[in-house]
Amino acid sequence: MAEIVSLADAVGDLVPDGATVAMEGFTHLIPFAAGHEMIRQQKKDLTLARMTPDVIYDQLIGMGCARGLIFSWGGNPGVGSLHRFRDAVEHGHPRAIELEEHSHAGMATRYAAGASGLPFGVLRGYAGSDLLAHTSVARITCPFTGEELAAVPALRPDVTVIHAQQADRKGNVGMWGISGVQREAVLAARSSIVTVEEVVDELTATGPNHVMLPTWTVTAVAPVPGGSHPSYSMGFTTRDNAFYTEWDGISRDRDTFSAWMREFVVDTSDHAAYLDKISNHANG
Amino acid sequence: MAEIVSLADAVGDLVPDGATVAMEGFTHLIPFAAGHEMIRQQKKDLTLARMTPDVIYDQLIGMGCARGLIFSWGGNPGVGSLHRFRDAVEHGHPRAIELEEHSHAGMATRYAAGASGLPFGVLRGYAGSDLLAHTSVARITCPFTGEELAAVPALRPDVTVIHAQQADRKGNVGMWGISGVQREAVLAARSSIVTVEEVVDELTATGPNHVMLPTWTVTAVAPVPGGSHPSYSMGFTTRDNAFYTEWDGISRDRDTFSAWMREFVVDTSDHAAYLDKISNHANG
Amino acid sequence: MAETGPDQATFAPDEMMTVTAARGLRNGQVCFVGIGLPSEAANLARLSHAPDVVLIYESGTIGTRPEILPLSIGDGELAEMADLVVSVPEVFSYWLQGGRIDVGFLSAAQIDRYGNLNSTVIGSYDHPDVRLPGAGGAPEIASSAGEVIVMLRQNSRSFVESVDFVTSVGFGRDGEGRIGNVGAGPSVVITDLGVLRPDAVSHELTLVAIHPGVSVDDAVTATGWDLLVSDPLDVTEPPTSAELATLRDLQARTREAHARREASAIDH
Amino acid sequence: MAETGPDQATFAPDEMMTVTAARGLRNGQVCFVGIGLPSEAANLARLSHAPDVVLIYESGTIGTRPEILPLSIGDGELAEMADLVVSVPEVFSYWLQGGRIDVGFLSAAQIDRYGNLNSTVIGSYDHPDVRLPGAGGAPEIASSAGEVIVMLRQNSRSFVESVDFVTSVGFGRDGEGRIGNVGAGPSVVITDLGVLRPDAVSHELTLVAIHPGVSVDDAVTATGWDLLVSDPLDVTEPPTSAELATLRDLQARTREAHARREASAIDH
Repeated sequence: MAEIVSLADAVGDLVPDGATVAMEGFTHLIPFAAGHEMIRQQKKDLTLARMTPDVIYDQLIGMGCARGLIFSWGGNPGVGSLHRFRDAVEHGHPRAIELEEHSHAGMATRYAAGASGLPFGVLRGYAGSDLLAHTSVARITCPFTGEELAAVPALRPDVTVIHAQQADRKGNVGMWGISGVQREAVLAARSSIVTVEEVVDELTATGPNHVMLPTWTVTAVAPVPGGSHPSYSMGFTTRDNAFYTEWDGISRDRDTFSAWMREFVVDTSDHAAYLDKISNHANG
Repeated sequence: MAEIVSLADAVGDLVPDGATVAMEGFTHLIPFAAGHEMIRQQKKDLTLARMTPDVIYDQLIGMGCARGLIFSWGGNPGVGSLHRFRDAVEHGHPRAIELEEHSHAGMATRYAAGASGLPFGVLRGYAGSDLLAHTSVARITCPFTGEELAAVPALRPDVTVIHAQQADRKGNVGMWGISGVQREAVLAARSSIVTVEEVVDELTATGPNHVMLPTWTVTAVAPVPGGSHPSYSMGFTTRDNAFYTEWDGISRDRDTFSAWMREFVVDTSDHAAYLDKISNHANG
Repeated sequence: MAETGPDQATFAPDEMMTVTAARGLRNGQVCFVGIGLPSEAANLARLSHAPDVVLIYESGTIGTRPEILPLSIGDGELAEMADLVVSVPEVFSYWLQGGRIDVGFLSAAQIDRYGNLNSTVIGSYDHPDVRLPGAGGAPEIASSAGEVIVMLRQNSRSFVESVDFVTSVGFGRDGEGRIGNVGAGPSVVITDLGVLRPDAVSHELTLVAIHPGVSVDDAVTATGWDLLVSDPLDVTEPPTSAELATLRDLQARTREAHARREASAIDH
Repeated sequence: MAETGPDQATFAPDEMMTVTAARGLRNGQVCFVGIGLPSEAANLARLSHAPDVVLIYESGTIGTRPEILPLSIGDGELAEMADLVVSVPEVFSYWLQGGRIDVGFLSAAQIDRYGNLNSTVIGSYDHPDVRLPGAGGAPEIASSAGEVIVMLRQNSRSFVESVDFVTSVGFGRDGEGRIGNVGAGPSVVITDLGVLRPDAVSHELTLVAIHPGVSVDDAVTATGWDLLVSDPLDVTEPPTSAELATLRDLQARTREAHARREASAIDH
């Protein structure tokens, strides 16, 4: 049964230094507030798993929280590069990070294998790609046809963190819209944190592709309205595309980045304070 | 794009003698009308795939349409034996049938592998079961952990037949409630027939677990109201439990069975006529 | 039948079996349930001491709370009352194989001293005397559920020296056969005569309790192998009047509802 | 830029590229689309000659009909306008790997003469000069789509003798590398200068058409290998006024909508 707790407590209790942390959300429902809280709590040596690192991991990498990155596409969607990610890979700043790089299909298969309790998953992939030589992929032969396919190891994060639209008071989680790989990432993990826009008496299905995670599959639920900003939560917020564009400028320079992180994240007490600051900044 | 056609035409065009036919529906939405039409058209040498053969395959087997059966549980749900299935296996009447027998998990994995375009699927199963020695299962070793698991070959029917609540005029199919393995069975097949309760202008989602098959994944849609009797179509009909109980008596004796099949299926012109007869019988 | 006190009606052996099985479920456990006796026991538990037990049926209905007992594994009631409904491939991959099931309930036509279960054939596989329905979900429940509760009526046809076919593995034909299976296997076998548990070392099923009114001799006679009997041997607590009332109420509600639906099935 | 007639405005090279790519899609085809140029081209096709083209984005949005171009692969617009939305594991397993995609659209930072694509690194993998975003969905689109349409701007940085990293296989470094892949590979490469197709035998990309106003020399100079040029060489039909109007209208609608949403994102 999920406990309903504060985000600070959830991150404090469930994200030890050195953990393998998956924070999923495919453009939609990215759990930014939880990432910021990890930065506030100065988490260290995390191995960060995520199909699309996005700005959330650019921030964690730039703040030196990450030892490793397990991923499949590390760009700023619709804008360009993730400069903190690049700085870490190209120049080891603020520290070198170890990459474990896959294709999207490979990452999805790894999470699905984890959710299925299997040690590996199979896909027709990687053939002819140089990725084969640089990542955890093995060839496997079909015992019936002799075809050679790719095997990828199950991905089982210590903790998976996602953002969703709703939870009820028992901790059942409801979300809708683009659901990415979140369900698999939660089911594959040893523990999970779900930040939600609202806690309600009864879950309501109000959009396409309604997805439900029963309370007994989740460890902690934390109410964090607007917790996906600058990503979005369908039915609650829209994507802050301007922020994604501005991020290019903020993150390009190490000092500008550090100053921004200090002002908006480290020195804000919580996500509500962050949203206030962002809102004042945008209107100012 | 699916064509909207009559059931007689769909079965005539897409179910050749000797085909491997999957008719799915997990207690709910069993495509009985399509099975009856195959009997009316005297289909021969079919290899029938279905997780739970149920009364629908008892009828096809008893009428001599089947050469083989690929399955995982062959009983009359809530009642007991399938007597025509037993007569075929125990006494070769009306003809011997070849069994390819799996567990539910194995069958589900086989369909999912077919839908995924993979030649095989992997599960933790069959270990210690005598099924291993009697069916198409191979052992496969995880290249990362060394664990031994089961591999099952993809199941790719020549044609999959299902029943659903709705289609729209373009042939998009909508269903809800218990959806079993139908989506995988359709996506794994070379062609598909979907009988539906109604054809509507716009699909409406009116129950739990709404599932949608786009028109371009389906070959033929045939409107057949009540087409799942004695199974049911959530929102349209309820399960005819009395019929399932009566079937035990009808099917126990070869002659009683033949007479019933003649009266209710062979000698009725179509499914509407069958339903009329069943209804008169129940009220008479 | 046994008379159990002024407040309690007499009870049938099947009622004692169902009540005993229901007691085996703890509140909050996640339980993979089959139709028939297991479904009755699991729902009795939910309606009495374990309101938060999570019931999963292989039709993909997760966290379901049927008001009446389903007649088939795919009754509409199960879907309507469920927290969520998933596909059959998913219920076996993400939920059962995924290690999310605490307790699996199984029954069978035959069981042997090591808890191996046969629901496939009586006689040989290729030329069976009786062709049974087959495996269904049982082999992987036996493999992946945290533990397995077996329920079946105890007699010389069902409790056999050697099962004709191992459909679902208990501890293997030699008591050492759980390699390749992650769950702990059968933890208890509950019959209409008593309760058996596997020995911690040899895994051989041992009679640990008999139901009120049943003699050890009844149990030994009903068993096709030389039955180990625990000393001391417990006697099962008889059903309480509350347990019996809840069970009988559930059964009556079920009979009524199914009769009502049967009357309306054709006219829909 | 080229003047193409009294009814047509001048057009930019990127517009010529997008229009050419759009024409490559046939009505009713099922198309796996990436963000940026491919998304623009696929939606232009849908809004002009191919109204029944089925667009699938890797975010799991199937049969989507966005009224404006998405800025990210997971814009809400894509979900709201979709026939169905599925999980990311499913879009790659049941839909792409399942063999349901006729055409995959890809772009990249580098391409070589055999259509191999690099979107991973410039320089070495372990010590890159430029770390690019990486593979995303591209390797399996390259593997499983019936055919692949590649769109990228043609210059000496992008059209290279040897890609620094094969992220997504075309025909392999030696032109014979499609073993283990079921799709046919790149059928056409559309650039801002012209159109290239792989030779049927050698699989080497060959310039088969140049856009109006572009010289063969421009294309040869922009290519980092000794470019094969087909003889005779086609000249692409310039965009019609209808194509240009539809494309520019789509772009203007997109700009307006994104500006409106940006203004409201914070206050939501």
